[in-house]
Amino acid sequence: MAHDSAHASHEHEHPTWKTYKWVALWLTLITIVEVWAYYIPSFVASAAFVPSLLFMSAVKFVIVVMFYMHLKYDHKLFRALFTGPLIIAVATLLALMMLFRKFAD
Amino acid sequence: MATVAASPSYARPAASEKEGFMAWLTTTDHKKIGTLYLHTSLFFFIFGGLEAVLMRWQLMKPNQTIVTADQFNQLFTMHGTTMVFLAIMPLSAAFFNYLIPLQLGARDVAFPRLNAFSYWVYLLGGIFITLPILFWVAPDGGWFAYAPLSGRTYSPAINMDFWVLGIQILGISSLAAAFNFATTIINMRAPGMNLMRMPMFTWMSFVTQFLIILAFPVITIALVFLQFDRFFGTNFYQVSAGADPLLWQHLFWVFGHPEVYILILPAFGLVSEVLPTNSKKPLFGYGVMAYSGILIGFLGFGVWAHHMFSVGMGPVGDTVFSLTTMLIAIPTGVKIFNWIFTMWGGSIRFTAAMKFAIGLIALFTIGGISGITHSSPPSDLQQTDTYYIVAHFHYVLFGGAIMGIFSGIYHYFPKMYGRYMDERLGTWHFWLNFISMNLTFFPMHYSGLLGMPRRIYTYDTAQGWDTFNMLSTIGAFLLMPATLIFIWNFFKSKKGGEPAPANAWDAATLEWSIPSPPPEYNFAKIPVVHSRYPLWDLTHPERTKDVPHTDEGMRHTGEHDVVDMHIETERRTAKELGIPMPSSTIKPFWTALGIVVMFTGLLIMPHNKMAGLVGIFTGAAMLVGFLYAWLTTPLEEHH
Amino acid sequence: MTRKSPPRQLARIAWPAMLLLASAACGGNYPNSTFLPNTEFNRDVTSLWNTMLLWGTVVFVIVEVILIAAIVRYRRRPNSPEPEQVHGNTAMEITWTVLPLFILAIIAVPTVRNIWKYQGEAPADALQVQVIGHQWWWEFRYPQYKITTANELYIQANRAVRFELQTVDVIHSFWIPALGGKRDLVNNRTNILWFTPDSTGEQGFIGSCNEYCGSSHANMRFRAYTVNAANFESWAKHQAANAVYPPPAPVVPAAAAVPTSNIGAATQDPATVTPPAPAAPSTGYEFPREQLGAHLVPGTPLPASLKFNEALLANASAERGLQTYSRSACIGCHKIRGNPSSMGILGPDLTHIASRHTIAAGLFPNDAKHMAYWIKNAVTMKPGAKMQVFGIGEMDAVMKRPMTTQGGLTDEQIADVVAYLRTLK
Amino acid sequence: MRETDRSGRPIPTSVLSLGVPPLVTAHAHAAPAAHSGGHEEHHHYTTTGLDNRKIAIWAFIGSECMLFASLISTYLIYKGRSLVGPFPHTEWTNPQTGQVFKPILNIPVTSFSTFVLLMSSLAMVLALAAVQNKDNPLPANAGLGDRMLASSKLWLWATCILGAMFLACQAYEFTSFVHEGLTIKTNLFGSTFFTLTGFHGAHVTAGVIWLGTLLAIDYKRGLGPKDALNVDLAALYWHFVDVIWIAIFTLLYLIPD
Ligand code: HEA
Ligand code: HEA
Ligand code: HEC
Ligand code: CUA
Ligand SMILES: [Cu+2]
Repeated sequence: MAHDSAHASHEHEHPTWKTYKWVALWLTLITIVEVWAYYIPSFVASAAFVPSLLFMSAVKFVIVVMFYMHLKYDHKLFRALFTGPLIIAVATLLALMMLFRKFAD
Repeated sequence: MATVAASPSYARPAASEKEGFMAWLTTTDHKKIGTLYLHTSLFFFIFGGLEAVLMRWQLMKPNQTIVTADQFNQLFTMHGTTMVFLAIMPLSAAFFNYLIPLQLGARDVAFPRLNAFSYWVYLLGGIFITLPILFWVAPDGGWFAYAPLSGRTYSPAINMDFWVLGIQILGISSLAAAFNFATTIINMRAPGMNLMRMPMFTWMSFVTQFLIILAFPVITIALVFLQFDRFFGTNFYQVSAGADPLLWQHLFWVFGHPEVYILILPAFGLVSEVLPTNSKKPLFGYGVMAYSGILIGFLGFGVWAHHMFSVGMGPVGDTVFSLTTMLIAIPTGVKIFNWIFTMWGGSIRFTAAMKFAIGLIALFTIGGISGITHSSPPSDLQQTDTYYIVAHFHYVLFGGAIMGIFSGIYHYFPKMYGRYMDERLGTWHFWLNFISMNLTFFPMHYSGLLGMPRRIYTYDTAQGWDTFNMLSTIGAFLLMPATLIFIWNFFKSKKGGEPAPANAWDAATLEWSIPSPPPEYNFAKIPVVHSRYPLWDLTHPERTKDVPHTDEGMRHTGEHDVVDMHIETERRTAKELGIPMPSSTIKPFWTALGIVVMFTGLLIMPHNKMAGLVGIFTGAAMLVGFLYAWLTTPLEEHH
Repeated sequence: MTRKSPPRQLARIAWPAMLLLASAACGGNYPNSTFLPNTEFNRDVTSLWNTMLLWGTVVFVIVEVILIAAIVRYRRRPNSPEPEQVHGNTAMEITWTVLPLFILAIIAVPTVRNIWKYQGEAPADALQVQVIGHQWWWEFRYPQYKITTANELYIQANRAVRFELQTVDVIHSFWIPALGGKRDLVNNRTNILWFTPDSTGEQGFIGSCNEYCGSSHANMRFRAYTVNAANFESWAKHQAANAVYPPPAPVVPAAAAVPTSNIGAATQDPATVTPPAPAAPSTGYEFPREQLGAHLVPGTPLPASLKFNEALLANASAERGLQTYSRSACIGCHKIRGNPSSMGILGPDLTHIASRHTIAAGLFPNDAKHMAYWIKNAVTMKPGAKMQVFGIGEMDAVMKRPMTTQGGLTDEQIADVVAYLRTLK
Repeated sequence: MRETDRSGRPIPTSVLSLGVPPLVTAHAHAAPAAHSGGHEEHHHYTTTGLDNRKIAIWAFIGSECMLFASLISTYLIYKGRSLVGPFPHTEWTNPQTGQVFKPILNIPVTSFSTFVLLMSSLAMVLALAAVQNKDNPLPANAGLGDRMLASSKLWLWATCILGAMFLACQAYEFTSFVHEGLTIKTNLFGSTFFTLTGFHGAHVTAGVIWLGTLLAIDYKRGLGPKDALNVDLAALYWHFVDVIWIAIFTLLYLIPD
């Protein structure tokens, strides 16, 4: 994760407005970049398009979960309760994509 | 230990408030709910069994006409559906309910009213999906309801509507229960009971809850698609719109394979309690037993397409799913051997429960090995959708799950009713069951490998299958008296069985440290647990001297009613002791009924739009209203 | 618990019974066995199976032997000592983790090899057959020979056959147990299955539908005949030709050149149908009736409720039958090449119906009697059958009323139609 | 936050599995209200020291991961397989009528609604912080910003309104699609699109109603630190729904066939 260290307050307490504000800013920025990318036909046509979009959305996903859902600060039990199922869900999704030959082309 | 009279002297406080029927309808006591689950699911087991017997009768000889083709198709659909969703899963749930809090040292589950709700949804959903067979309008698409046959185009009648909606109703029940038990196990263990001290049944149930939590959403979505297709004209499985029917198959089996482990793991847990107790030895390799359960559950999500080797997945898919499937033999084998070596060197007492547990080891192994033979796709192409598969899954389901559950019933009956079941009848039940079970299902290996397809209501003469079918049918007929012996024993022993003491089998875990049947609050004082075998710590300290002991538990509590591990003899009522118990309430029942009324409304919609809408809105209103009332009422009355 | 339990007597009977069962499986006549060495596929699978059976038996024996040993040795006796408390044994547990791994590897290697072997391309000169599944019958097309037929499959001994599997309604599954593995017929997909019946000689086999597909899933059978090259060519040539009524004189030289696509518009007045020339050769190879094994002769009983005056069959007129047939709804569902009015595609192609040994997907023998009953009330003969009921007075499942003279047929008329169909060799 | 009250054991949240969350979750919060009236809270022992309900909601969220994975998988599997238009990202001419259908997805509107939903998460997290800090007195020199941050009502309102705006955008989107000739029955795209986004929309609706009940309690008697757990449950649910949208937005809207 490239940016969490920059903005996360590393005190052991809860994050505050300062953190939340930065997270919101990043979410907005990434969304803008994503939509922007969508409107650059040459980029859309390039091989980098899909991976970079997936990466950006993964970053957004992770920071919301870590900061807004407090998974970074909360009991580690919750991390297990969330990441376990998430991993199985994503693995199932990828396996289904392969079975339906979605990566063939 | 002194023998305690069967009827404990403590009064039943609930009885004074609400009598008889109403007491059951409004209960939030996990033990009563467990009892309800047990009776209901035994009823459905017999119902599903009778459906099977009817099928076997039809197949006794070639070209018979005991039932018609359409009736037969309803029979096997409902037999599979009933056994899976209405018999074995809820039989397991009966034990989840009854045992998990007792094994954990808790006074109830995490969410007692949700627990009642789960049961009522199950009961009403079970009735919803079972009633139509009495009128021969039952679902007829097979228990896995492959599209497009299950869609409106090819199944225009109401039959499959019952299935699509019914399974969704039952899914609500399973999911609600799973969140409840997962939370209970995570959060309601007695002080000192860390994960590696949980009884093995609770461990396997824990894994099962996660399988339910992760598998049921998938079938829910698959069913929602089918429901939308059937009722609202969407295209998910509409082949004329370009849909791919394999979508249903994949979604179904992503659920379906974990589902078979949902069926077997609780049974594995039960025999893991029965075997050590009756061998006077701790479970061999406890840690590995727990981990192998987790591993079975985890791998169970990566093998689903082994049910689809004949659909033309291509060699890569076949290879991957074949290999992952084979891997499951390893954790399962570990369990088998660890059970045997639990007995090895022990002092084995052959109670009926023990016989059934040993029966599980013996028979499940056969089913497991045949499972391995169809994990090999080239070989499976000669086996899939034949009676060889039917043989496989009855060996694991009947030989595994049902045997394990019978074992559990004999074992825990004294805890539930304060009386032993009749051992002699139990022995008869076991042997008759064991033999006729093999007589029923062993020949199916042959008829399958000799080319007999499954789900056929009739077959022609001279195909080479006659002998085997005759034998299977005789076996199925013999299973009726076997089961009747059990039923007779069950009800007879409830009334007049030999009284059982609290610790009926000299066992090691918490549930045996309290009176039988347990008082409403289970534990007057919550015990602090120091080792994996808390009761043996007291009764047989020499057996537990090698297990690690700590008293970390005490540090965190500070609750007034927590005391060191002890044998509970308290006989006063909760009221007298000032223990807050969840009050009984009928709201979960009405809420559950609301859901079923809603689905019934949807069922009627295509036939009578007005009536359908009335049903949907009435149901929704009931749901909202009673849920609101439920949630705004505190759980406990304050004494 | 030392008292001898009576049920154990039962167990003593059980084991011999098992053995008996096992020996029964070795003797006996099992025409649909999946282990018949008729194709390379079956032989490979059999050897794979034998490996698995061997190792499965090893595992089974190990498990049951230790289990029984434990039960026998460690049963509690009045003076049993308190057992030694063992909580586990890492070395042993590693052993029974690793040993199965080896066994699985032994199974996995031939498994993977065979997966790839049988999903490769079929030989280029393979006989191509398009298999089309219908609720509840099979359509077979031979694009190389321009043949369409139903429920009876002719393939060549010693020549690879490659099936293209498709369905028009729901999923079915195509299987000839004695020849090779099954494959599903999945909508919007085409599956391929191929094998070479290299050691069958001339034989008939049973095929079945193995994916549950509705009411008559059990009645969706077919026959497969492996025949030698010359016989196959003769059969194929005959099947490719139009069928005509009245049958042409035996020696008609120009027969080979029969064009198959000259049926023309179906709008011709059925009453004036005249058999178009040139005619087909009246004889083609047919799998000899005498060579049909017992398992190939349908034994489905006639439904007791269905009555037909069988005496009428003796002096029915094929001539009249042609007229009746061509004026009835039959033509909307069935195709008879050579009868320009009969252009339907919902039902099996009847061009050479009389050259088949069974009707209704293997349910009944193809004789005048069964055909008459079939036409009178197909739904009673075969649950859910998608063919209309014709017998006057018979309940029509779709219209939910008894058939009337409006579209219905009398027994006489049915007998005539049968007589006509019987000529379509 | 760990100090939250551990008393109430009724679990409204897990009933979410009913698939009719809006009706169900709505009243989750009246229970504690009734509870605190009596002011006789028992502190039940729990193994982890955490509240049962928080564990249950995380388990529920895990379950929801599989639910949405199934929906999203289906959408992706059927992507580009519709036999007839309209299509999401490409133009389609009806061969029979010659009518031309533009690519149907409206990226600007959806980008806006995505932004709205993201901001609602910010508001949600601030609402929770405000509830948790209710008892900490504001410093004497607190400016407008600090006072705003301390207002749970403000942020709950903000979350609700942003959520409602998202739903409004979705309603607009759905109606305009139907107008342009795409219904749930039209093609595979229509079926998968409406079902997936509809499921998500139903979740948002449930969340808005849930938050509405919190707001009602806030007006009735004020939400304080002892209610933090209840707000936390709603917040977790809300953020999860947001996170799912992040995935949907990229996979459905931004990545063309
Ligand atoms: C309780 C339920 C249950 C359980 C536990 C299992 C366990 C297994 N099942 Fe079974 N299965 C079903 C219920 C179950 N199954 C049902 C209901 C169906 C049919 C569904 C339908 O179509 O209607 C089915 C169908 C089914 C199929 C699809 C067949 C087809 O339709 O073509 C396959 C294919 O691979 C399979 C494989 C396995 C395997 C490999 C295991 C393994 O988990 C077994 C592992 C156990 C052992 C192997 C024995 C113990 C191990 C040892 C002693 C160690 C040493 C062993 C070796 C080295 C081999 N099963
Ligand atoms: C846990 C699951 C379970 C259990 C326990 C059973 C138990 C039995 N099953 Fe099961 N079976 C399935 C799960 C199960 N089955 C599934 C999932 C399918 C696939 C369905 C599908 O293809 O869609 C299937 C399919 C199936 C078929 C194949 C149908 C077909 O493909 O055409 C057959 C055929 O013989 C069969 C037979 C039996 C028999 C004889 C029993 C016996 O063991 C039953 C024993 C029980 C009894 C005999 C009841 C006792 C009755 C009494 C005591 C009478 C009491 C009387 C009064 C009160 C008046 N089953
Ligand atoms: C509604 C469509 C329909 C009509 C009309 C119809 N058939 Fe059929 N027919 C079918 C179908 C479908 C089958 C295959 C049924 C099966 O095997 O399940 C069939 C099968 C047959 C068969 C057996 C073919 C075989 O190879 O198995 C014969 C013979 C036959 N029909 C004759 C007739 C005659 C004669 C008539 C008119 C009197 C007629 N059919 C009218 C649909 C129709
Ligand atoms: Cu066709 Cu079964
Ligand atoms: Cu499986």
